Amino acid sequence: MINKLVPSLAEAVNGVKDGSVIMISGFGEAGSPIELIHALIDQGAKDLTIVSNNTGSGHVGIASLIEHRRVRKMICSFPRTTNSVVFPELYSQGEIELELVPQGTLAERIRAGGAGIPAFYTPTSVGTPLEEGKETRVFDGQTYLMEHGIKADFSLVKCEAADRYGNLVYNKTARNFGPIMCTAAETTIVQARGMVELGELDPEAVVTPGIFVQRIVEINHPLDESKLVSENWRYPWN
Amino acid sequence: MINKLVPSLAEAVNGVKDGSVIMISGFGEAGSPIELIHALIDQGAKDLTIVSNNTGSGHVGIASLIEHRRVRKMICSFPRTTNSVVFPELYSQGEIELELVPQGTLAERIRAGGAGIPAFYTPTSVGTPLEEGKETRVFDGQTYLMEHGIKADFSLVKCEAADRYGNLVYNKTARNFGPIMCTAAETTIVQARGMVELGELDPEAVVTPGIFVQRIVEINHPLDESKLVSENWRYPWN
Amino acid sequence: MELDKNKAGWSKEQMAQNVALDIPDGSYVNLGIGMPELVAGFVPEGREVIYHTENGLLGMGPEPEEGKEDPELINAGKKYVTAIQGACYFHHADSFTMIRGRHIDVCVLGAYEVSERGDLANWSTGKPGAVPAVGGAMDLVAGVRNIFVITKHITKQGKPKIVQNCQLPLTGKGVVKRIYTNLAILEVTQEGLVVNKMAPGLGFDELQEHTDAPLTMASSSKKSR
Amino acid sequence: MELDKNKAGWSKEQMAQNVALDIPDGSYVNLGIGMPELVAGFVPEGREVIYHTENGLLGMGPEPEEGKEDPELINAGKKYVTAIQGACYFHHADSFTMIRGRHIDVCVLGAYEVSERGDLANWSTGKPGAVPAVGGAMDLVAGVRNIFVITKHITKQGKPKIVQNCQLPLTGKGVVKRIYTNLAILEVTQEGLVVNKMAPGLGFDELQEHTDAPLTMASSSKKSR
Repeated sequence: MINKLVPSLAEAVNGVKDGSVIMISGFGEAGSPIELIHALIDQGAKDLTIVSNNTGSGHVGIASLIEHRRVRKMICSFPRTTNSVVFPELYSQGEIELELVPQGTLAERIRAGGAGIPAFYTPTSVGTPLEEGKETRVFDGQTYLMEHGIKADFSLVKCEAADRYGNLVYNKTARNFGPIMCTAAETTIVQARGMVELGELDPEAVVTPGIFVQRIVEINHPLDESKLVSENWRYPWN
Repeated sequence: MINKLVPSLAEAVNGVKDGSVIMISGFGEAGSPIELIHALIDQGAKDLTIVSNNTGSGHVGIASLIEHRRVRKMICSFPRTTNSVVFPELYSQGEIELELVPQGTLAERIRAGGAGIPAFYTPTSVGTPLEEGKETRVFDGQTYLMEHGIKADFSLVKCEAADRYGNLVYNKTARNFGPIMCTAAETTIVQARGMVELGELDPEAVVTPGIFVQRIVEINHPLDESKLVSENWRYPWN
Repeated sequence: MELDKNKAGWSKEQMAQNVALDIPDGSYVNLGIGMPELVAGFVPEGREVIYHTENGLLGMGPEPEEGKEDPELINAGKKYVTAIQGACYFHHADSFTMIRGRHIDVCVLGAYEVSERGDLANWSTGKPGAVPAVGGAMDLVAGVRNIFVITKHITKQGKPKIVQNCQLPLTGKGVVKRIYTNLAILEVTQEGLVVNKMAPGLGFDELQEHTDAPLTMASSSKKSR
Repeated sequence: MELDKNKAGWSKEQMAQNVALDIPDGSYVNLGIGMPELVAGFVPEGREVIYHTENGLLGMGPEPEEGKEDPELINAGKKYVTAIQGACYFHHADSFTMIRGRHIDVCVLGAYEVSERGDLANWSTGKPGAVPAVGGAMDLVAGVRNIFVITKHITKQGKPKIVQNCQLPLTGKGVVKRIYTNLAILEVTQEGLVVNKMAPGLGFDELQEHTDAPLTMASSSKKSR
């Protein structure tokens, strides 16, 4: 029987290795799988490359992962947000690498990684400092850059509901990078606000087909990351 | 006020010109917008390039469009289906062009066209006769082909329900090429089995966001193409 | 002649209204963070405009009432928003299909600098050591059909923001179509910057003086309305 | 020695069962049109296998009861099918993301010819004037992790289908992993074709005689079960 539900956060993040490439869903706090990230901190893997739109806020979630010196390199579009303190400090000290990627190019690179497309051409960032070192090519008189697909060893994704096959639906703008990141990892690990029976998700409205998901952990009441940040919490809690 | 509903099939296909590139949704008969295709026959444009998975069956729908000598070129993956008689005959006489594209490459080229991606690399059809004339390139030791995005002047698409903004949902496997074709045309023309009020479609379950749709015509009881084919109907009906 | 360039001319709200008047009925519009957001408040009666936010919502509505904020319903600036009837959600790749695929009609952005050829610099102050952050700005300028810039005509230090050549790192080359400042509305054309309209009480020479690129008057331009 | 090669060995159903036994629990599987479809009928008790059809359905179920056919619920062969509990629908680009992105575990296909290096010819008979039609075959062989071929060992004319070099236009190069015929189960390896199992009553020499490529016995292979 197919049942992708695992009983604990620790089992969910089992097997992450030093040096792994990990995609983490979310746009700011919306859709960020904070419990999975904290489980990853507990798990201990280091030298990670993290692919995520932002670098986290305050001292929880991705920011805490970075603060614990587990991250060698960030691939993201917007590393500087309100309340983002950890990354900027390490970055200015030269202690963390940054690959800055325009948001749409980041999304398309992740989608390409998941779709078996090794590279594609895009008009985005042509003529800007971000085209540096990239191949350009003219199609129909317009210049484009070649960009490469990105694959990950693991994706950590937050969703609203899941069934045991791994079919997922999301909530509003918390969907953001989740569906494409599910497609681009060898092992996709999902935290779901609720598990439902097979057939409860409308087959016309499933956003992530189960084929893209390997493990699910149920977190009925995920932490409100914005609140933790505004109250200045730090993970681990002690 | 935004209202993409047009009152008639004739108005829906208005403006198609000789030489237009037209995408037509459907996989076999499922999802094929037969009323729009017949309206296009009535409209009279010729020298068309048609992008569609198949070449139609019997003497209705795409087959009838071809039989009326309106199609200069087909871009498709499977031009030969049971009951496909019109295309094979014209093809064997050298009276219609064929660009044969593997189905997944066809889908990805359409998606790329809609997403502003002029070209991408794919492993599909490397080492086969279909790689002929195409650029190859090695990434990470594996050989890929470069394929180009396809754009259309018009897309003709069938869906299940639409609202006045052009948000669409589909029915089962009749979805197939519809959503990506909606993104890839200058003007997307949809036939919907039913119009619904704004807000009736679940915003989490909309498959085609309205931004990709320009015109909708309501066809509550579309013809059953398989039945027409098996009963050997011909369009026009007389 | 000295005028208080930051206070002179149109107010922020009037600038936003100038932009809103130029957005046709039925447009799909992406508004940048900050001053561009004001544009949504000035859509003329009878026009329906649909707002896209690149984090996955088409049909963005106004801020929620207090107490109705949903942390999973935000805009690209990470502020709480609402969704209108007829809205829909989608993932990031689909969202940037809308942008890169030229499906968005208008994007209104702020600027550090705009050149007479429509080059835009609005993502990096170029300061060494600062953390660079680009977000969706480069995608928007590369993909949206009409890029409108809304900005003060000069910096707080009195330096022109509209220039012959941008000094700061570019967001995009030759991408801006029209510039809405507190002093004027400028069109970027093949022949350079054309003044479509000037703020009330402002003379052409004054405007030129505060612009680091040659201006020409549009034949049909009105000095004010 | 002459044996009736078309009747000898395993039946179609036994061939399908041989394939089904090699598909692990929890696999995502795409079945080609024709003989491959039989495989779905032989999934061993206790295993759950999910079927993908490239026209946009994951969780394809068996044929519908008579009278319950839905023209908008079909498989890649355009036959009426059903959807299981837990199925979902998607568009063609997403469907081929599953294929090209190596998310499908097993694809079972028919063949005109298979070479000892795993080259597959199954889309074109190469006859001049015929309408070429490829469908999703090239995408499947390029993207699916395990390509299994199910085919009669020889043609109706008695010609070997398993050959040193394919004569017909290729669907893919070096893509086939295992070949299930009425006479044997063959593994494609770096060292050539290895016999995993032979049909009951068949000798190795006989098998080799009807195969246009050198075979070796797997050390652990059983002559029958």
